[in-house]
Amino acid sequence: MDKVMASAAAAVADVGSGSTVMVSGFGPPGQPEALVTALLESGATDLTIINNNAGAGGVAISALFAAKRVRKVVCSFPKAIESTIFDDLYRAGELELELVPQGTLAERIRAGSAGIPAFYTPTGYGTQLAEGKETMVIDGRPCVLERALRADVALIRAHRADPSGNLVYRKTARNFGPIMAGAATTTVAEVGGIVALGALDPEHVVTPGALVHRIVVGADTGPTTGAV
Amino acid sequence: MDKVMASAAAAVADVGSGSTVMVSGFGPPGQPEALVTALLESGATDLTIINNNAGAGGVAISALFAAKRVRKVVCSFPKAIESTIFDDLYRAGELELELVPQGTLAERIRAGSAGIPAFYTPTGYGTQLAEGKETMVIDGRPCVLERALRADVALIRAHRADPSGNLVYRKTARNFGPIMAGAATTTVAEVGGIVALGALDPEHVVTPGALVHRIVVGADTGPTTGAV
Amino acid sequence: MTWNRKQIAARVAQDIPDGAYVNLGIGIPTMVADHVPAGRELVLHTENGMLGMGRAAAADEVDVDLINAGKVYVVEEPGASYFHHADSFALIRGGHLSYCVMGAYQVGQNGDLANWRTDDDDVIPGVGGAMDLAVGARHVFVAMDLFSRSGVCKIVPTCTYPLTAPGCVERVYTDWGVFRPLGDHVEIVELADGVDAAELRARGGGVFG
Amino acid sequence: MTWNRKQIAARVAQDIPDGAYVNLGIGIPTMVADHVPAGRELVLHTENGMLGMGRAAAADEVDVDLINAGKVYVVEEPGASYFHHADSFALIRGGHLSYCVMGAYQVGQNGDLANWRTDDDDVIPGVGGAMDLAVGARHVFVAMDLFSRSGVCKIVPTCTYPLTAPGCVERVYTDWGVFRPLGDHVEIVELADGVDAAELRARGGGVFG
Repeated sequence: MDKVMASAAAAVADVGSGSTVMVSGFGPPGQPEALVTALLESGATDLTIINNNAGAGGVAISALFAAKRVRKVVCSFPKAIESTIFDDLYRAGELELELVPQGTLAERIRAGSAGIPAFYTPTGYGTQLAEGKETMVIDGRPCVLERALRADVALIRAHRADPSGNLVYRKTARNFGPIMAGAATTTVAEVGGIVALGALDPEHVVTPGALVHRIVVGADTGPTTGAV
Repeated sequence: MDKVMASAAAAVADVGSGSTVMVSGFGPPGQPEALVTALLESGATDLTIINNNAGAGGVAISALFAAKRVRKVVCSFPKAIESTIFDDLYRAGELELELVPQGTLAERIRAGSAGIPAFYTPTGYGTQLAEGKETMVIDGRPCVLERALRADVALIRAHRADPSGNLVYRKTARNFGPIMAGAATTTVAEVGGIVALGALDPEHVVTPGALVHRIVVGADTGPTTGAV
Repeated sequence: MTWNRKQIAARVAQDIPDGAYVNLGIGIPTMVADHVPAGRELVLHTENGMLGMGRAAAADEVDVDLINAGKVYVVEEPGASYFHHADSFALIRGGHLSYCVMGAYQVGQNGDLANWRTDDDDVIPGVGGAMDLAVGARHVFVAMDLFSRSGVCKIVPTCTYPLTAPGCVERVYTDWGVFRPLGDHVEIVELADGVDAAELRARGGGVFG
Repeated sequence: MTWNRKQIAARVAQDIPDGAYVNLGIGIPTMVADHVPAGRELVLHTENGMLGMGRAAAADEVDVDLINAGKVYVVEEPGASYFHHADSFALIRGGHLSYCVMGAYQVGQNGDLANWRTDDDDVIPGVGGAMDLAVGARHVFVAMDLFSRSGVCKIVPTCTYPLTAPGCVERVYTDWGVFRPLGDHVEIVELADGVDAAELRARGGGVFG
């Protein structure tokens, strides 16, 4: 089984306009720059982007916003110190924003991959962000019902892959990659390098290959610690 | 921070009668034999045990059942080919059984550690095991509401620990350990050996030390693969 | 001539495509792994936390920490990975396994599956991961003998045993042939050579039309 | 004399016991790490997937894949670990962090916390992990200047800004001293040397009794 594709362009060629796209990353670490650049170049538009920072920290994703390819953003923190692209579009009414507490965002994505359609959390109860949501008091604690998030495609970044899609990550670049893997119909992983099947220690694999459909080689960010 | 205790007896000394106790393991791999033996020797009784197999595969946990220390079992598969202890007690009406589908059991335990008080799952809908439970149709799929499981103490088995409680596991002995860690007021890890702080690669730690309160050295089951 | 257990397993294996992620239950389903056609690669999942499970371990290969869900010592395939129980069932429930193959006590003509307890109250019930697999795997296959030891057809108009999951079974592979539950009846996909379709219909309580 | 930011951070650090797992927000909270009393060890958590976070990285120590939640390059402490975002917030929500220290726009006398948006609709709202930390950490401390730039007391009878979480704040560490929300009023735990309690009460809108 070899899931490695020749180019980022080929890996995102079937992402149509109107798609919902998960993009990993928290700040610069974990941004799949080559994949998002390819998505921009593909011309796909009217996209819904699920990403913690609405582009802060990622050069390519900011360009996607600037090119007005994004209709809606689901994120926890759209503010970017270094950029006013999001702010300008939002104020102009050209972007819809669904603001989600960061832990709820992560858990909703994890639920999407794990086949859990909804869960209760105390986070957000009694706040603006829970308005209109179902609530239940569980063991004396008021909670909010939150739905799983799924996407058409998840673009994630990892450190190394084997050809079957087993992934390992690097430091805080791990962030949303392992939970977005499998939360979309198609999961595409951009990695710093490919290793042979069997070269990853089965104990150290973070994302098993069953969750990854396509692999693309992008820039390498640094050395591997310990065994690969 | 050094969480290593002198003995298994000391690590379970405060587990009182009437406690709810999670015990890791699926078949023999992952059974914390030294801890369960110490629990038996402590004399604690009237226990509720949360364990996938109700003792199948673990010598010590079977002895706990045989000594009539268990009032209730929460598990997915109480049948043991090699033992009739559970069967005899159950038929005699001396044991209460809460049967839970294995994936729901794992997710309820994970929810207990993750602060998710309840979740919906399609598993079990329309079956005996969902009778009396709340249901909801989500995106056209009927689901059952399941509650988080928590315990007074979790007795888990890992391969190596550092003194701060970071854990790595070994092959399929990982099973319930990482999700029971943190799903109880007190988490006690039995390991095959202690390594120095800093000796575990931060990328390879499976259970971070924040989820582990006490460490005990038990038998070693085999060598470590890759970096420690 | 009805098919033997190996032939049933081989027939299942024919219908699982290259690159599939597969969970195999105990009994005939386990034997599917030994009959994968040449050139096809399946990746095996075991509920207790592994993808890339290999064959049963020889005596000198046994690792006490490496078993499958049937508690049999196994070996690793290249590209294997280990994960905890919640992640293992996230793979199942999240639809990331293409196929699971299970045994059954009864299959309804509507695809209902009953494979975790009978009506014998003397048997201690145990469900394991059957309910999760039945709702989670993208394709649920059953492999079993068509008739019970007492000669009763196990594909039934309506399951009388407690359900594992409603309407989940896509195909049933048996010693008599391959069947597909369609709701109001069961389609005969293929019969074992020399099996008598009339006898099948007569013994099938009307489910085969 | 009111306390400066370093003194506020040092006062917070005094109240966090040895062995605590701690999440520190941006601003004064971050400075708590630099004022831990000798002989005490705190393990720092950062939302973006790390326990055992160390200090800010020197120029020659920067690793492009290692930042904290404030997007500052940091280093690893011995015993560190990395995990994904859902596991990171499982630590928070599951009550496995002993303390979190955050800034605030307003704290209610009932412990309500408002620190993610004001009533200025021109500012794009962003919540980050504040709501998760406020309901999840076992002890929620706020560290801030007591008065806004325009001189308005930020400990208030009732929060007028949108809430982050109701009733979660245990203590408030400020340039004027340390305070404890008790519901119908706020207890003065300690005042900075030479601060005038009468002036504090006069400017506090009744919350300090």
